Amino acid sequence: MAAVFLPLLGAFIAGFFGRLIGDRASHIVTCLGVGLAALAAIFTFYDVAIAGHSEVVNLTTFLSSGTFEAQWALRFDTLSAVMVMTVTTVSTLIHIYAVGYMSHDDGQPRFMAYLSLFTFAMLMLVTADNLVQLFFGWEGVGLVSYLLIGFWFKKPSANAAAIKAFIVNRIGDFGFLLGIFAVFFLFDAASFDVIFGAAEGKADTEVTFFGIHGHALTITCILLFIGAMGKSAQLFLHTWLPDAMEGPTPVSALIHAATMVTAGVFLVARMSPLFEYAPTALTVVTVIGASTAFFAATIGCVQNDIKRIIAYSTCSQLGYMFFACGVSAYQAGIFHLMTHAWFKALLFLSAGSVIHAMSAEQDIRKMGGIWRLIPVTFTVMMIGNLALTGIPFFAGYFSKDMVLEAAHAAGTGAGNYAFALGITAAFLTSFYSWRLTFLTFFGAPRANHHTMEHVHESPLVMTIPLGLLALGAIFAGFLGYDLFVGEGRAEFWRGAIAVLESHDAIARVHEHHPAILIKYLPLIVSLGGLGLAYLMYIKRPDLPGRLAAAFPGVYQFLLNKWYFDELYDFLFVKNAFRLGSLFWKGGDTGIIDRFGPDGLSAATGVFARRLGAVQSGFLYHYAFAMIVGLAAIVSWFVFGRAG
Amino acid sequence: MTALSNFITHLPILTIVTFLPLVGAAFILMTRGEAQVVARQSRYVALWTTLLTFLLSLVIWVEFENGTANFQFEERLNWLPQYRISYHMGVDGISMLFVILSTFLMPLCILASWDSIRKMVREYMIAFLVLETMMVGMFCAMDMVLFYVFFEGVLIPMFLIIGVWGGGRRVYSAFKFFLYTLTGSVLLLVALLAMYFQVGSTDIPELITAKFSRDMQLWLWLGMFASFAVKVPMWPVHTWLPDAHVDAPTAGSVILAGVLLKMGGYGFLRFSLPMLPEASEYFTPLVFGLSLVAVIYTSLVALVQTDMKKLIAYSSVAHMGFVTIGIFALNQQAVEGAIFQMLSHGVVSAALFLCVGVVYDRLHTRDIDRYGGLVNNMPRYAFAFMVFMLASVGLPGTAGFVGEFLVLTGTFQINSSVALLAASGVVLGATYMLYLYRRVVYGELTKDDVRAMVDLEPREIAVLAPIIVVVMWMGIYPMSFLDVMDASVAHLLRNYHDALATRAVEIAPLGTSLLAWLR
Amino acid sequence: MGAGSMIVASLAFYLFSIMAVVGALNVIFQRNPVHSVLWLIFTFFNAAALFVLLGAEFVAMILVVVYVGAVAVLFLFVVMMLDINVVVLREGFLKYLPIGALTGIILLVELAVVYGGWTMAPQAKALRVVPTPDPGQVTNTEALGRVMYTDYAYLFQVSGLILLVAMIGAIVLTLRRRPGVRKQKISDQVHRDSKDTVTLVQVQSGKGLS
Amino acid sequence: MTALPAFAPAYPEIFMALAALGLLMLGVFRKNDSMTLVTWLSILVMAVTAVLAIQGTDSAVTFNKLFVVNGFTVFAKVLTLLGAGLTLLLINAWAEGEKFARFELPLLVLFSVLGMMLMISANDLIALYLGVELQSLSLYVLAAFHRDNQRATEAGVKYFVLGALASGLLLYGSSLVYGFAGTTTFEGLAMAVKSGPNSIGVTIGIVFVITGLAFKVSAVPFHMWTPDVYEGAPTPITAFFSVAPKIAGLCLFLRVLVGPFAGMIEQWQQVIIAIAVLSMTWGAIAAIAQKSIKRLMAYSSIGHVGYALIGLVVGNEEGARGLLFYLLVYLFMSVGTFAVIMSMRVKGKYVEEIGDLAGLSRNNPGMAMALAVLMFSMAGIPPMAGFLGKFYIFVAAVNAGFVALAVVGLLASVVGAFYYLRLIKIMYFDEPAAAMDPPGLTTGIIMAVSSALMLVFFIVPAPLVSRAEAAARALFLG
Amino acid sequence: MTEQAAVASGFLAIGLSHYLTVGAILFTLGIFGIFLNRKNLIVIMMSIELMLLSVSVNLVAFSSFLGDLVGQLFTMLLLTVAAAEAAIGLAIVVVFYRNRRSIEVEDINQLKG
Repeated sequence: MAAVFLPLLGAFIAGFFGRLIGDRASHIVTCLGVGLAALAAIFTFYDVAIAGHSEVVNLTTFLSSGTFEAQWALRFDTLSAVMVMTVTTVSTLIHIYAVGYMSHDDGQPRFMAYLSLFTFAMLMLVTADNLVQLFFGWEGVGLVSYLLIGFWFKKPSANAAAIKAFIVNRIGDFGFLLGIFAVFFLFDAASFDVIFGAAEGKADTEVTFFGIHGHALTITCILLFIGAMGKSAQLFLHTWLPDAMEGPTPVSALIHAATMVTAGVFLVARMSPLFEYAPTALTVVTVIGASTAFFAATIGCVQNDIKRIIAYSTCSQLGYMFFACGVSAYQAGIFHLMTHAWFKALLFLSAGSVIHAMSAEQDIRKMGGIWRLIPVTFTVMMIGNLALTGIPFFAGYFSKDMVLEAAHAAGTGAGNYAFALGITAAFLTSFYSWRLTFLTFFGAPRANHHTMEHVHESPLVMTIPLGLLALGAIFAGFLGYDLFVGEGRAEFWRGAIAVLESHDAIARVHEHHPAILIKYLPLIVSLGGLGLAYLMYIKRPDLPGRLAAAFPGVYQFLLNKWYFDELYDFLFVKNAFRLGSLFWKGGDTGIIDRFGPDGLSAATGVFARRLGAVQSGFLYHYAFAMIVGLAAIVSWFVFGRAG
Repeated sequence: MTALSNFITHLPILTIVTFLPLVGAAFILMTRGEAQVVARQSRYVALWTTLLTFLLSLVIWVEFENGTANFQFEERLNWLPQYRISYHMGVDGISMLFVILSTFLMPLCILASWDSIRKMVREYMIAFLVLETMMVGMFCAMDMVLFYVFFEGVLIPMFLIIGVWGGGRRVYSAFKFFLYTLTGSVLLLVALLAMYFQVGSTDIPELITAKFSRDMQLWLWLGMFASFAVKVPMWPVHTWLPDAHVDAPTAGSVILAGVLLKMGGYGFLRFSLPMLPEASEYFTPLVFGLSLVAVIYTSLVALVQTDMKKLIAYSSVAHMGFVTIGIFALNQQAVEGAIFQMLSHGVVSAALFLCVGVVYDRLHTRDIDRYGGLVNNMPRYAFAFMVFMLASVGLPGTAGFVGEFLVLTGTFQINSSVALLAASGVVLGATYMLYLYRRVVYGELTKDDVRAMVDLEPREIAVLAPIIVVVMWMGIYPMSFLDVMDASVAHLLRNYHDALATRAVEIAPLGTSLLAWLR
Repeated sequence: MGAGSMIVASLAFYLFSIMAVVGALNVIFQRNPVHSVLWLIFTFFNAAALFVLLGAEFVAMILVVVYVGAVAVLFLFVVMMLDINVVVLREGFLKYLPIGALTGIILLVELAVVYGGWTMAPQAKALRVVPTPDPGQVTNTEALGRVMYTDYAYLFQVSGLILLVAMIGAIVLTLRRRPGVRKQKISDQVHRDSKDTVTLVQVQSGKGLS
Repeated sequence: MTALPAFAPAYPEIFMALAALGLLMLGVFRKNDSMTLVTWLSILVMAVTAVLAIQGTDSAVTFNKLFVVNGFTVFAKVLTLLGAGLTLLLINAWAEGEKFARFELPLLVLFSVLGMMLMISANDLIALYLGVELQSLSLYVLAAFHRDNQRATEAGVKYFVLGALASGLLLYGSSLVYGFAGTTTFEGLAMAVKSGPNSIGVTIGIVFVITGLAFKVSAVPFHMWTPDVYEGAPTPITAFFSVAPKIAGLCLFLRVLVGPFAGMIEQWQQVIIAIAVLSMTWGAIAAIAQKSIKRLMAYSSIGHVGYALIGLVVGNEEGARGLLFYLLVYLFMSVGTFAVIMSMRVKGKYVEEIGDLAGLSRNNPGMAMALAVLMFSMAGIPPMAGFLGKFYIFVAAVNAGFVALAVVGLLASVVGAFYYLRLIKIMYFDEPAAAMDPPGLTTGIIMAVSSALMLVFFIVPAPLVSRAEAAARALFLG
Repeated sequence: MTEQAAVASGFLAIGLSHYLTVGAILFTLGIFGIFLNRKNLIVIMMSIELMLLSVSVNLVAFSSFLGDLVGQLFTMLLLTVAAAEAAIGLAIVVVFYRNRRSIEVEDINQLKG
């Protein structure tokens, strides 16, 4: 309870009274709120996940209409406890970091309030006991994301990015909503317990939705997955995430790396009892996830904005999580989610620290050679990189390897596809991570001297959270491995995630130890990526330019992010506006009004003037009219009726 | 409490609530003196009258018995005894909340017009008070002729409000509004007369129990549809709405969007469905089709608008498209959702118009491009606008979500394709609203006149704050509204499906094959 | 009635009716209104003759007296008084003539068709209120007089009112008291007082009256 | 010799005729400025006549079956007298202001009202014709009464020529009917028409009679005189034209069609449907293009007659009731509106353009409000009595199965609403034009009362409707 | 009777319809006079008189063939009224002439629309 509502309280106070109580007090209130929530969450995690006391706290009825019923309730099982803990702790650290990072900004209370509000919404999401409340949180985080991306509302690009984020998310939500309806259609309920209980019975149900006849659960799950794709920036709906980097860095860290974007993964994991009976849907999840992992990584290799690189990296890592889920290794997905939260938050925050140091410069081509100037930042960033690229014993190593192994172990076509692309992506991940590191910290300084003179280490309020996150990035994997995906997993999850025996890829990983090559392939490609980056950016700095010149097509294609934005703009945005204008000018004004009210009234007016003309003023016309009328009636009787 | 209840149930509370505003209007009419003094007195009298009316209407809510579908607080007086047409008032779970909605918005309208109306203040206030009587009376009327009288009577004050105190092409819009709706409603009158001919009474409960032959139902349904579709408004008879909204004064737009549009939806619920179930079944595909067009078409049109009010007006058409879909989806969720959507849209769109009014009062333009960066100098305004914008978008936790969600949930059970297409409106809705918000509120403050605008004054806060509270309340604890309508809606649907089950010949709805293909 | 008298009657009918129609044609097609009036009088005479053929002597007489003697003369008087020119036909007359004539002729044909098959209600004879008495015993004039002032006195009174209104109307509209007209006002003359009209002025010599 | 007929049933008419003669004497011998006196006395006479009518015999036939009195005729006469009396007040106010005080004016009104009463009570084609002529001749003179005014005389000419033509048609029709039935009394006609195969001749005769009567109530296409005469005649006289002759004419129409010609309802119903539809639509549409408010009222009255004719079409008690109630409402609407038109004076000069009303709501809010109420009532928008008037008519029509007619009527009322609204628009939406003089006391009271009655009638219609119902029942009892 | 004789007797035996036809012709001419007339008001008034005359012919004919006096009575009253009507009509024409100095039909169109 406290874990969920304290941030709301903090947000409320900071938001409404921020101006009254000042920046400092707002910081304290919000940090305290989140901090206490984090403590409560750790306790809850222990209580629920370790001690095994899962429970559902019913608050009150949210919606009830006929058979449709949704409660305001908090569901605490292992899955939500993991999420709650991750969210609150990372959030706490980021709150603290933000105090320092935003210290030169206007509207700090507002910012802090948003952060806290986000935390609350995220907690509502993860503790939801039914799809409606989940959707509430889901939209809530979307809203705050929108608000925070557009935090610097004076920047047109920030506003554009904010809207884009919201709308692309909305497209996903569109699928999600339909998924919820489909679930209700099938199960006549929105509450998880009921749904999950009845899932098996519906495994063979077939329905017709949208004119398509098909397997009910498959359609439902795909719809839900569309929602997840939107939120987690998967291929086709990913375009908002890089743009979202227009927001302040703590936001990128909290929302667009650690927590919100993983909501999609959470959703899939939460709905695992359904997905398990929809193998086709799982295949889709796998393919999309794997493709995203690869695709985002390719783009990451050529981007120059430090935050965008990390953003594509996030995108790519989310792909990993999805294909983990897709091969029924939900635990692995969640595990990776958790570790990723730590190291990606770390990466973002240290990137923020770099930007902070470089006087808000974000282009890595204009950095370089500063590792000596900001050692702490450099250190933690290195840790983050190592974790990301899956260097043994750092957090990423455990989770990512597990994901890849599970994909391989699944033995399905999709699994193999995922494995192949995952390995490639791992190589690329390593490459762009090190490219980033090398360009930023090593080599000759490429910034102007003015900036260089100002390069300085961040204050403690920023570095301490960095340190704590670094600890997480180092140890989270090691500590969590056994519980999440190791032998203790059944005891740990206790049914929060359902996996059919026949699908259980993790079990297969444990049972049939994979070949050594498989086991070490990720590490090998990771080192390969490191080597290549070293070659290109330390040894032969001219090489990238020549490569780009040699393959301009490929380079431009990657640089322009596979032209997705342009495609969408061309396909949807432009056409929507064009259609809108057409309907307005053509439809409403041109047809409906022209032939409807305006036309009729004009015609009536013309008619009225005609009648006026009939009233010519001449007696004989009047008499003639009378006689004609008379003659007409008489004729009607004489000829019409007699004949 | 029982004593109080007893007292109230014996009091003609509906009549009091309905006609109290007229008493206020009479007071205003009697004020004499300097123009300034008269104007001030009129404002105060109107405000207190509407507030009192609102408080009294709350008594209705408090005393309302939730679990029953019966009409409550019934009153009956002979009116046209020759035709057995009586002054029969009463409310049930469907209509009661609309009464509250009307009385709730009214004081806000008066407040919103406090300073912005400068000419003929006395007449303005009278027009509003008369309008309130008509609206409340319409929702309370339990006799179809009485209903029609109020239904049409609304046109008079609204016509004057748009025409006298409006801006732009106010005359054109006022006429368009009046004639459009009048055309629709005379056809309703024909249907009404035909029903009267058949049943020998225009008492609504009696008409509901009456049975009409199928062919007759079809004609009657079309007659009613002509009227209600214009009021809702459904595509393609919606074009009066943007014009009327744009040219009406702020408070006029508020009432127009807040209450008048609901009269159509209410009409469907009160008349079309219970009295003509077979025809409703038959025409459901038509309603779905038109509503879907409305949702998508008008959303796209809203996207390209440059006038704030016009944009919101088009969004109203789209939102009301959800309502009609919900009503004709005919299951508990959808119908309740439709009613809820009407209530929430009533509050939210009203609030949005008030927001436009706030900036319009300062800069006297509704051109979106003339604004920008308001968040810098008007943070409170930006916040309020944000809340309403999000509610309009249908964000969970606000009023807008519940209605849309329930409607779509219910509709999906009936026809998933319709739900799919309708849900696309949710995406488009977000697009145009955010786009609007961005252009008006966000961005750099570049224009001098915009920079000179001041934030909300206390009066405006007093107008917007209650709406924010209501919007959040409706979004977070919608049960207090859903509980009220539950029994009545269930009753309505039960009767409807019973009627369909016992009909003599089963007839496939319009365009069944198409529908089957789309299922 | 013998065949001979029947033939005479028929010939008389044709003669008078043709002349009446010719007269009517001339009334409307003569350019000079005076001629029109004269033709109108001609028509009336022929119509009166037709009435006589129908055995309505009194009405025939009245027609001549009232119409020819009063109305037609009134027309003539007004025509003369107003000094109306013979108008030149303006353009456009012929344009309307065909359609106008067509309408009129259609109407005429229809009426003729109707008359060709004229039937009376079966109980028409029974419904008569005042059957014509035998002309051999009671003259047409007497018969009319008997009912007009008894059973139909009401109508007679009303027609009197109508004439009164016509009189008032004609006076109201046309009577003008022109200030310049010299008129004898006897009462004024009688009441004339020398004090009012004669003033004695002391005229100073050499100055005259100013 | 026959005994003297019973005079009692005709006391109101006899009184009126004698009083008129007396007033004529008074006017002639009192020389100057007797107008006001004669007017007030005329109003008094009308009031007494009304009382006599109400108090008089319930139902009787007298004067050799030429004259009939029953509940219906009493109702119709009282309505007519009411309309005439109210307009006479307006005439008085106008004549005083215009220095056009001639005592013949009220006298002619009195005579025409007498004519109307006679035609309402007519029980014979000849009596009908004489009543109509007594009325018409007075009206012709009234139209041209402003004899130095070119427009008024032109109005007189047009009214006269076309009126005479219509009388000719009416007469011609009467002659055919007489020739068919062998009688001119209504009872005889009813019997003749009811029985036997209906010959085409009598049908044509009835058509001619209908044409003549349609002219008197200005139904399309026999309405052409109306706008010109309304515009040309002095305003209060136009007011009189729009009220009393219309009411009397429609009542007569009703009596003739459902009385002697009841047996041929199938034939005449179609004719009436046609002219009702034409009147409603023509009146509504042609009014839109008008600039003169009097012409507009002319078209408006044409439209109203169209609606009233629907009540006639139905041809049963319900229709008659609707028609009578409609006439009652129409009476006050029309009188009230003309009271407003009478008050349209700028610096003592009468103005008649619609545009002169611009901004009236600010210069003279009371007058504007009264006119607005009347206009909404005319348009048939609730909660004004005009709505109930239409409602009763349409209920009757739908009940009798004339749904299409009702639909046409209602749609025409939408078009009609447009020009009524246009007046309101000009008064309320437009910028003020020259300020109008405040209305005189009489006109002010009349407009206030009649607009108030629009609401009163709406709220408590029951007593009036039951009166109309009784009258309608009396009509059908014979 | 031979066919010819029948025709001859139909032609010679003057029946009701003969008179009615004369009436109809006069009536139609009267109407013609009103709406085809482009000359002056006086002629129009005369046309009206023609119409009334035709009615008289009808009435008297009916009266005669029905053997009913009411028709003739009607005619008498009709003549009275027609005279009154003529008087009023001419009075109106006179005042019109005083105002306009013309009674040409084409000039009577101040009021229109």
